Parts: sequence; C-alpha cells; structure tokens
Amino acid sequence: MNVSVLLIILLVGAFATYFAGDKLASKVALLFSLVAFGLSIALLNSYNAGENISFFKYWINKPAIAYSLTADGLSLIMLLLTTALTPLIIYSSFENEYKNAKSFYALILFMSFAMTGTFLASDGLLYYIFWELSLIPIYFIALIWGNGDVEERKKAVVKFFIYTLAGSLFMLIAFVYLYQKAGSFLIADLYNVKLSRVEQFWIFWAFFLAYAIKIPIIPFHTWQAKVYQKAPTVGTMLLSGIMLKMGLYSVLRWQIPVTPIASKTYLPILIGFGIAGVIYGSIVALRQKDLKKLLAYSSLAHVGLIAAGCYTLNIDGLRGAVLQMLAHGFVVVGLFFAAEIIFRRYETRTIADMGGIRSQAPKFASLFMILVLASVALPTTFNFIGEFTVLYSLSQINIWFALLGGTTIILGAYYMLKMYQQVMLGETNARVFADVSFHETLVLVIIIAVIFIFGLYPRPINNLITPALDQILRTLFRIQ
Amino acid sequence: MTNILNEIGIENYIFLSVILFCIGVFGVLYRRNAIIVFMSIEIMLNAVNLLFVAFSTYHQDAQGQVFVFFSMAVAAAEVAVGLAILVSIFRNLGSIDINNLKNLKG
Amino acid sequence: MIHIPDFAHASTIQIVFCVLAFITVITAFLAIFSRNPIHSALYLVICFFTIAGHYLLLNAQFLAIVHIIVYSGAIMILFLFTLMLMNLNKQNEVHKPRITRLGAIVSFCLICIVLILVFINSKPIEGEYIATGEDYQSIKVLGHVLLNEYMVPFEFASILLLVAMIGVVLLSKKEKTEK
Amino acid sequence: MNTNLALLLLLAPLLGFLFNIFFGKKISKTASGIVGTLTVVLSFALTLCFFSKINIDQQPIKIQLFDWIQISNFRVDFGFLLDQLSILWLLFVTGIGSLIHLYSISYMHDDENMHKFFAYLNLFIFFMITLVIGSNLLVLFIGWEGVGLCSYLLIGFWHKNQEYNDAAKKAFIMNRIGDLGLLIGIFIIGSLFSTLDYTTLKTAIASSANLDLAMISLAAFALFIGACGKSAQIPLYTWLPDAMAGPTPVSALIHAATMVTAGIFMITRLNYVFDLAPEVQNIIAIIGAVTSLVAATIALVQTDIKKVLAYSTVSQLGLMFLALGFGAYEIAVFHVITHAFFKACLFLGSGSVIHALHGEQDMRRMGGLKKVMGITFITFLLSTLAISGIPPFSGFFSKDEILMTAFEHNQALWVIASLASLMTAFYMFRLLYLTFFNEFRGTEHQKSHLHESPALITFPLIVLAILATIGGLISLPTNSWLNSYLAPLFSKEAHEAHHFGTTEYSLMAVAVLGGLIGIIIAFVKYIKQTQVPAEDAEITGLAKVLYNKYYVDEIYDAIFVKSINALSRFFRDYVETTLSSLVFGLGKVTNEISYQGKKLQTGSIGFYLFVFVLGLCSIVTYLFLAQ
Repeated sequence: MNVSVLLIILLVGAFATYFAGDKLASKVALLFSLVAFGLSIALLNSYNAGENISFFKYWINKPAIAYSLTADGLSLIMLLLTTALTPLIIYSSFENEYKNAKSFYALILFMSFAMTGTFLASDGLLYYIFWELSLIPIYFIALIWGNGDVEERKKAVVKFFIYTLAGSLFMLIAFVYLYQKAGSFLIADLYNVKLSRVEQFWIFWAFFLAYAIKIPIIPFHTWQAKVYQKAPTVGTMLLSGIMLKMGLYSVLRWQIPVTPIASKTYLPILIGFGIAGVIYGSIVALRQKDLKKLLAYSSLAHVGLIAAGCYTLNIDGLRGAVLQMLAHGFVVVGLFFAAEIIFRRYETRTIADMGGIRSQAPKFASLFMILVLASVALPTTFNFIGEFTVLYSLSQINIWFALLGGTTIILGAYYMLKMYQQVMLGETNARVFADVSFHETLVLVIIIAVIFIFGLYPRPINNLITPALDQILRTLFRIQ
Repeated sequence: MTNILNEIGIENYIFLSVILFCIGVFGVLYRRNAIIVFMSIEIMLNAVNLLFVAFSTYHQDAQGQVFVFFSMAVAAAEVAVGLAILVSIFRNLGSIDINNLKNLKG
Repeated sequence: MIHIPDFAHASTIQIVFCVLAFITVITAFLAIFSRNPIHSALYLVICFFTIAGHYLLLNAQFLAIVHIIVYSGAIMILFLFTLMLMNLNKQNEVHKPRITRLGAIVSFCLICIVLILVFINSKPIEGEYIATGEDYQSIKVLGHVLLNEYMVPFEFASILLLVAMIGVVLLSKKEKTEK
Repeated sequence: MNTNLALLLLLAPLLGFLFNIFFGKKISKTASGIVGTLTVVLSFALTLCFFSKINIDQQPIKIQLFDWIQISNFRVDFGFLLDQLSILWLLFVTGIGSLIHLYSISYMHDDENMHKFFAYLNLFIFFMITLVIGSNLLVLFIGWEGVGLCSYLLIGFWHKNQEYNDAAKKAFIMNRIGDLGLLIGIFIIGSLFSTLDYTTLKTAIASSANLDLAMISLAAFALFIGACGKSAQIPLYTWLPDAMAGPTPVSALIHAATMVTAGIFMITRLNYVFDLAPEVQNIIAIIGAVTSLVAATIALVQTDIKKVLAYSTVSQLGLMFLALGFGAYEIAVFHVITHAFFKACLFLGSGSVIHALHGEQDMRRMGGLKKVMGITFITFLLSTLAISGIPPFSGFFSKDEILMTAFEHNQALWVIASLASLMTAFYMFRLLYLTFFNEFRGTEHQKSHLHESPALITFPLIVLAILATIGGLISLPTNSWLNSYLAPLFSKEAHEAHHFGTTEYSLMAVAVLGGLIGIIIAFVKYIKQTQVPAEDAEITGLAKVLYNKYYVDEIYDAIFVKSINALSRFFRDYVETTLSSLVFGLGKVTNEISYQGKKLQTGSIGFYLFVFVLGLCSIVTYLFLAQ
C-alpha cells in the first residue's frame, strides 16, 4: 500500500459525495474522510514498520515531471493533521443547513485531497499543482456559502484568491529556474543543485513571497482577517487549521533546504518578521469587535511564532514549530467552532452583542475556557510544548528574540481573556442560550482530548518527526 | 518547349503581384463600403494566387497550382459567408458602412 | 538584378504581358476608386479576366478556366447580386475624413515600398530558368496530384464549401424574431 | 510504593476536582464539599507519612514518570522530588488547605455553584502540589501556571460581576508577566547547564569550574521577576489587593497562605543559583524592603477589611523577600510558615465577620462585634498579636529573625523593615479595634442578624489561631528545629544561630517596642477617641494618596493599558487599512492600465487595419533586416 491510495480515496469521496445528493452528502463525506483517516493511520503503521509507502512514476517526459509522492515523518504528521481535522470539520457542520450541500461537502473533500497532495508531493511541479489546486475549493466555499454582504465578501475572497495566486506565481518562477539548473523537478535533485549566492537570494525571496502570503506573515496578512470573517466557519477552519500549515510545511520542506545560504543569511530578518507578527497580531487582536476577526489575528500571532521557529534553523525550533502547527491546528479549529456555536444561537459575531453566556451554558463555558487556555499555552496543553520549544530555540539565537516572542504569553492572555470575559461572563444574557448539543460537545471534547493527550505525552510525535527534521537540517548544512 | 519566364522574368510577376496586393490593401483602408472592401480582399487573394502560379512555373512543379485551387475554394467560401453576413447587417442596420460597425469599441 | 523589358526589341509575349499587366493594375485601381459599386464590380471582372490571361501566359490553362468560372462566373456574380439586392448602386458614399485617407495613402505607400524593397534586395538566386519539359500542369497531372497527395485537404475543402453553403443559407434567412 | 503514595498524594485533589466537575451538581452541596475536603485531607495524611519518613532517613525521594518535553540536548521528564523543602511546603499547603476546605463547606453553602467552588479549590491544591513537588523547573512551571489559572477562576468565581472578572483577568495577566520572566530564566538555565532538574542542576553548578556568572545573574534576575509576579512584589503587586474580589476562603488559601509564597519557594529551591548572583540578591532585598514599606503605608488607611489584609500580605511577603535577599532562606521559609498560620486565620476570621454581616466588608460599617462573635474575636486577636510581632506569638520569632539579619547586612533596609513592622502593628490593631470594639455602626437589619459563625467556620479558626500562637516553636532563636531540618538543602552553611549578645537583645527590644508603639497609637486613636475613618469623599491630603494606593493602578493603566489599547486602535484603524489599501493598490494599478488600454480599442476597423498594416510592415522589415 502506498500513499497514493489516500489521494484516490479522497478524490473518489469528493465525487461520491457530489453524486450522493444533498441529503446524504454530509454523511458520505464524513464516511470517506473517516476512511481516509483510518488509512493514514494504517500508512503510519506501515511507515513505522519500515515499509516503503512512497510512490513514483514518470508523468510527463519533457519537461521531466514525475508523479512522485514521498512520505517521511514530517509529511505523515501533516497528513494525519489533515485527515484528522477533515472529518472533525465535516462533523462539526452537521447541524448547519447548507444550500447545495453536495457541492459543499464535495469541495471540502476535494480541498482535503489537494492539501494532502501538497504535503506528499516530492516533485516540484506536482507540488505546485496541488498547492494551487487547494485554492480553488476554498474560493468557492468562501464565496458561495460565506456570510455577510455579498459584495464585500466577493471583494475579500477575490482579494485572497488573487493575492495568494500572485504570490505562488513567484514560486513557480523559482521552480522553473531551478528546473533549468537541475534538469528535474524532483526534490532530491533540487536539494543537490548548486546555486550561487545571488541565485539563492532570488529563489529564496520568490519562495518567501508565496509562503509569506499563505502563512501569512506580516505585512502580507491583509487578506486573512476579512476572509476568516466572511467565509463559512467550515471554510475558516479549513483555512486556519490546515491550509496555513501548508505554507509553514513548505518553508521546512522546500524553501530552507533548497536555499541554505540565503536562509542562514536572512535568519535574523526572518525571525524578526515572525516575531513582529506575534506582537502585531496580538496587539491588533485586542481591539477587534468581531469574534472571528479576533481569532484571525490571534492566529496571525501564533503563526508568526511558528514561522520564527521554522527559520531558527535548529532542531528545537523546527520541532517546536511542527508541534505548534499541530496544536494550533486543533485549537484554532476548536475556537472557530466555539464562535460558530455562539453564532448558531445568537446569529451574530459581534462581541459587544454577547456576554453573560456562562451562567446559561456552563458546559459550553467550560469547554470554551479550556480552548482559550490551550490557546494561551497553559502547561499540560499541547500548545505549551510547541510554544516552549520554539521560544527556547529563539533564546538560543538571541535572548531578546525569546523575550519579544514571549510577549505572546502576556498579550495572548490579555486578548483571549478579555474576549472570554466579554463573550461569556457578566450578567446573564437576556436571550436564551441553549447549552451545547451532543454533536457540538463531541467535536469539542475530541479536540480537547487531543490537546491534553499530546500535551502530556508528545513522545510519539517527537519520535515521528525528529528523524525527518534532522534530515532537513542535514540537507541544510550539507552534512552527509 | 521553353520556359515562359525566360521571356518575362519572375521579377516582373513579383512586382505585378506586389502592386496588386498593395492596391488591395489600399482599397481596404480607403473605402468605407464593405462590399468594396471585400473586393479589395479578392484583389489581394488574386495577387497571391498569381504569385503561386508564377512560382509553380518557375519550379516546374504542380504543387503551387494545387494551392491556388485550395485558395480559390477558401475564397469562394469566404465571399459567400461574408456577403451573407453583409446582407444580414444591411437588413439590420440599413447600411454597410464599416464606420457604423463600432460594437467592438472597448 | 532587375529584368527590364526591352520594349524596342520586345517579343510578342513580352508585349502581351505588359498589356495584360497594365490592364490588371488599371482596372484594379478603377475598381477601388469608382464611386458606383456596380462599376467597381465590373472593373474587377475585367481585372480577373486579365489575371486569367496571365495564367494562360504561364501555360496554366486549367487553372485559367477554373479561375474564370469561379471568380468571374461565381464570385463576381454573387457580388453583383448582393449589390442589386441592397440597391446600393445609387448610394453616395460619404467620404472618409481626411486623416483616414491620409492614413490609407501612407500605409499604401509604406507597404508598397517595403515589399518592393524587400523583393529587390532579397537577391534572388540568379540562374537559368529551368525547363524540364516534363508535363507538370496538365489536367491529368493536376488531377493526379490533387487526388493522391492532397486528397485529404481536397476533401476538407469540399466540406468547407458545404459548411459555407449551409452557413450562408442560415445567415441570409430572415430571422423569425417576431414570434 | 513511594511512587504510588506520592502519586496518590498528587492525584487525590485532581480526582476530587474531576468528581466535583462531573458529578458535583448531582449530589448535594455538602456532599460535594465533603468529597473535596476529604481528598485534601487524604493528601495531608500522606504528606504526614512522607514527613515522618524523611525525618527518619533524611533521604529525598525521587520519582521519574515519563519524558515530556524533548529539547535538543536535554529532556524534561515528569518527575517529582520529595525532599525536606517540598514536604515542608506540602505540610502547610495540604494542612491549611484542608482547614480552608472545611471552612468553605459552611461558608459557601448559600452559593448555587458550590460544587464548582470545591472543584476549583481541589484543582488549586493539585497544581500547588505539582508546583511544590516537581523535580524540575518545568514541572514547577506547570504548577506555577496552574495555580495562576485557579486563582483566575476563583477570583472571578462570581462571574456575573464584571469588576470581579476584571480583577481576575488582571491577576492572571500580571502573573503572566512574571511567568515570562520565569520562562526566560528557565531558558537561560537550560542552555547553560543543559538540564532543568534541581538535583542535576545543583551538581552541575557545584562541579563546573568556570561559570558564566553574567548569564547566571541574568537568569536569576529573570527568575526573580517571575517570583515578583507570583508573590506580588513591586512592581507587579497590584493584582493581589484586587484579587480580594474572590470569596474569602480563596483569599485565605491562595492569596495569603499558599500561592503567593510560590515565589519564595522557587527562590529557596534555586538558592544555589541565587547565591551566585549577589547583585540580584541585593535587588531582591531592596525590592522586598521597599514593597513591605509601601504596602504597609497603603494598608494604614484602607477601610475594606480584606484590602487591609491584602496589603498586609504584600508587606509581609516583602519582608520574606528581604530575608531571601540576604541569603537567609530558612528565615524566609520560617516567616512563610508563621505567616501562613496567622494570615490564614486573619482572612478566615474576616470571612467569618463578613459572613455575619451578610457581605459587608467596609470597616466603617462594623464595630462592637466582640460581644457577639467571641471565638472569632479571640482567634483574630491572637493572630493580630502574632502578625504584630508581640512575643511569644509566632510572628515575633520569624519577624525578629528577619530584622536581625537585615541589621547585620544593611542597616538602611533594617530601618525600612522596622518601620514597616511598626506600621503593621498599627494597622492591624486599627483593624481589630474598628471591627470588634466600640458600638456597631452598621444598619439595624444587619444588627439584628449578627451571630457567631457555625462550628465548621470556627473550628479552623481555632486550629489556626493555636498554630499562630505556638508556631514560633519550630525555630527558636537558640535551638532551631527548622534550620537543622532544612540544612541539607543549602549549599553554604545554614545561618549560624545568631550570637546572642547585647546588640541582639536590644534589637529584639526595639522590634517589640515598635510593635507596642503601633498598638498604642491605634488604641489611642480608635478606642480612646473612638475615631472612625472618614468617608471616601472626605479623605484629603496624604491620606488620599495612600487611600488611592499611590495611584499606582491609575499610573499603570495610563502607561501600559491605555497605550497598548491606543496602539491597538492605531494598528487596527490605520496600519491595517494602509496595508490593505497597498494590496488593493496593486490591483487598482492593473485596473487603471487596463482601463487606459481599453481606449485603444476604438472599434474603428479602419484604424485597426492601419495599425495592422504598420505592424506587418515592421515585421517584414525586421525579418528582412534580421537576416
């Protein structure tokens, strides 16, 4: 068995969902996504057993493009994140009514397919194709099923689409140039190609532009808040939970190892970008009126820290970044789901309209509190491990980086608790707030369970990713 | 049997067809009546046909003439369709002045 | 190297060519310049006849005949019919603005000069005109070439004509928009 | 066996928490309270086991569970260390914790969310135990953040009141500022010594030849910032008085006896690090002394009974830091213990008073309670005497030790500290007089309902009052059990018992005299002249500055909160829009180019053809020339 089976399952699932019709669509989609999750667990097992789960076949002879899917620890963990979050996200939308549900769920599965492909592809052009492919479904999901004023939504979504597409174009140029040099798009060949300083400089920034927009790193983040706000929550979850990680993953997989000299040269600048994102995102989040926008900016802050970790170029930073990616993926999905739960009852996302929910819905309040605490990286949650490791690695480079990056501990607590206070606490709200239903509880409990299990015992993940990250660093420093 | 070109020279055919072609171009640019424009196009086509035949003789090869056949077929089809379009334009607009056809304006 | 016909010692063929060429150019000009489209069409017919004459001069009898049939016989008749259908013979064409005419003349001169200069300077390979004596343009040979080597394009040409025919019928049919 | 017992000790409160969270609502309030209490009592009993064990064999017990965080050159495990220090801390955490749980069963009985209250209390005890028995700095950090969380939950326990929520949030965020310091300290220690484990760290420091003293100082300073946050020292003390918004048992347990001493625990735990950084120790001493004076001055004029106690706590914590600054860790620990006894008793006593007055906290509305609340009064009196440093109560011994050490090292700080303790005696007796003496000043309705609190409330008071009275026995000036008990922890020789000569005795006399002066002033003012503090609006001059806590909250608000909010608004309204319009600007430029280009499409065929011919000419020319 190899990884392409997973892709096929997801693609078949997308079609099956479409043909299942509106009524069955959500269930069929859930079924297929669960199958995909099970399959990725099986793949993990066979990977751990030492089996070869990669897949290689020449696709186009000239230019030489291979249908090459490789899974190492890093790819697998991202794969698991995708396939674990997809059923969760699908399940979380069970209580929503969507027009044309079959297309909606088919697009979710299709997006999952494209993202999985991105994490697996080890041929530059194939990777690029998957990368761009993942943009299409989210465009439609946000545009068609989004909320708010249509014109504004269109503006935001089109901006997002064109912005990210434009960024990716630079990546494509870089790939074409690399192909000229290496004569192949295969990642191994790209790692080995000899590039001069100046070439690395250009390629590095071309990649950076693509990833900085996708991640997003400030000042390339302007698409984010609006799209998060306007997209349906499912779309927001997909975007923030998985799609952002595509950018971060790509930094580790493609950008750093291909351009080692440039990466080392610009290390302080890039960490600076990341940390600026942390501080900026946190400060902007303080004064947001819209719950989803606030969460978007908090995500910006967290992702900034992850990006800083990626660019530290040491094993702690990389490992912390990956751990934090996973943790952030789960927590942010949970938080957006909490926002959705409130929206289902109050039909609003404006923080000022909320308040006093806790006394009506104690169960929801507790679950939401745990998510908030995880988001501010309380020890024993998964986020703490990531954040601690990243900050530690930053302190290895310069203690000031750690200090500045560490302001997320303070500012994060400030805006999250302020939000929680305004949303949940205070005099009992005049409007009735029904406590969480079974479906909603299940989703939140699963997320929280993951957060705590890996927060206390992250060793399985460590064992999985460390060899892969070591390999990346060895490539980076050209150690055989 | 001698080659006729010994007497006339291929250059003269070339010049003739160039002049014919230019007259065609001039007609297209100069006139506003769509039918005359069409006629100018026919002149250009014929200029090319003439050159084909001249070179067919020059090379002593039938292929040039074969192309003239095809070109004629295309010209016939083109004229037929073009005139039909003109007729329907005339029906709709009451004129075939090409300056009136400005729907392509951006 | 320009071959200037020596009019003093011109052979019959040369004279015929010159006369034909002269008529061709003049009638082409007249076709463009005459106000009345019917006249234009008639001049053009003459022009096409002289071109057929050129074909004959070049020994391409079959082609000359086809040319007369297709152009003078079919295309120009079509033109005349259209003109009469539209009743355009009396229509006074408004002159184009001066700038347009100027543009037309400029581009005419330009393309003339460019093409002629190009052909003059292109230094054709000087050599004897070959005369293999082989028959290469009789109906028999042409038919052979056309239906062997160029069979597929030939068939396509027929399809093209068929399609054109259908298209024309559809186009010129009165639209039933009134329903 | 040790492992299982230790785990049971740790997990019992967690189980209590889980039980109360999930099933607390289904069982009766008292039952949930009893479950909560029993789990802590169980922990206390187990602590006693360990205490007796360690007294016999002197061997610290180490427990390694499983690995947790992986760093490139070291690993952080879930591990626990039960040595003298942690068991000592456990003793009073679980001991006082049990008493306060017991107290809460009665105190919180009217609250509909009592099961939650016990759940949070249990969770707090769990995290406090984690903090204390962790074998490395990160496990300590779990507890450290965890108790901060519980403090947040409990301060904001009455979550319908947004002011309480503000106080809770403030406490959490100020703690987090300290936490960042602690984390930075952990990072530096980790990168210097590649370990966070206490015992390994100790040997690493002892064995390494050339230490990077500058970095160690930085680490010590960062750790001290962490301690400042948790133990409410300048400049991070303002959250503690606000934290009084929580229910009174919470104030007693978390904000007086246990959590706020975590900073002292951490510094004592890492004494070998701080010993290497004398300049940081100086800073600690100075900050401690200044904090104790500043807090004492504020406490002089406060009228809220709990606020007075809160500032008194800050002041006493300042004294402990003073001792820490001089490297007199065992003295600081001693004061921590005695302070835990008398301050818990004082808070619970005030809780009893508040309970009797149905939530009234303003001392101007109290008075004359001596007659109705006999037990409360007596216990309160004993504790007040203890905190005022009157012999032979426990506070006398510990405070005197601190003052004596201060005198030895730095006489300026000694003066400050003595002044602070004089003030302590004054404001504590002011509190006592205003609350229990003279006539009752509250409403008639309150007066008719005055009553002594039930036994569940008075029992913990009595126990704590006894401890506050005799607690000094554990470290008598000449024969200190505590010093010898703690001796294995400290690298240098424990402070030699003070050589008792004239200086020492006169110092002692000065201290007692200072306390007495404070008491006498209070007596004259509030008993003889029966003064009552003025209403808020009538306070003027220096008293107003003090009453408003030197306007520190306002200053912090203006400097930090306002500016960061203004920055946030600026970012949101200007920077975000500018960035956004930059991106849109790119689109607009493209649009404009296309709009201008559109004009080329005139629709005039003649023009198109003209251009076409020109293009043709140029192409032909180009091709020709290019040959």
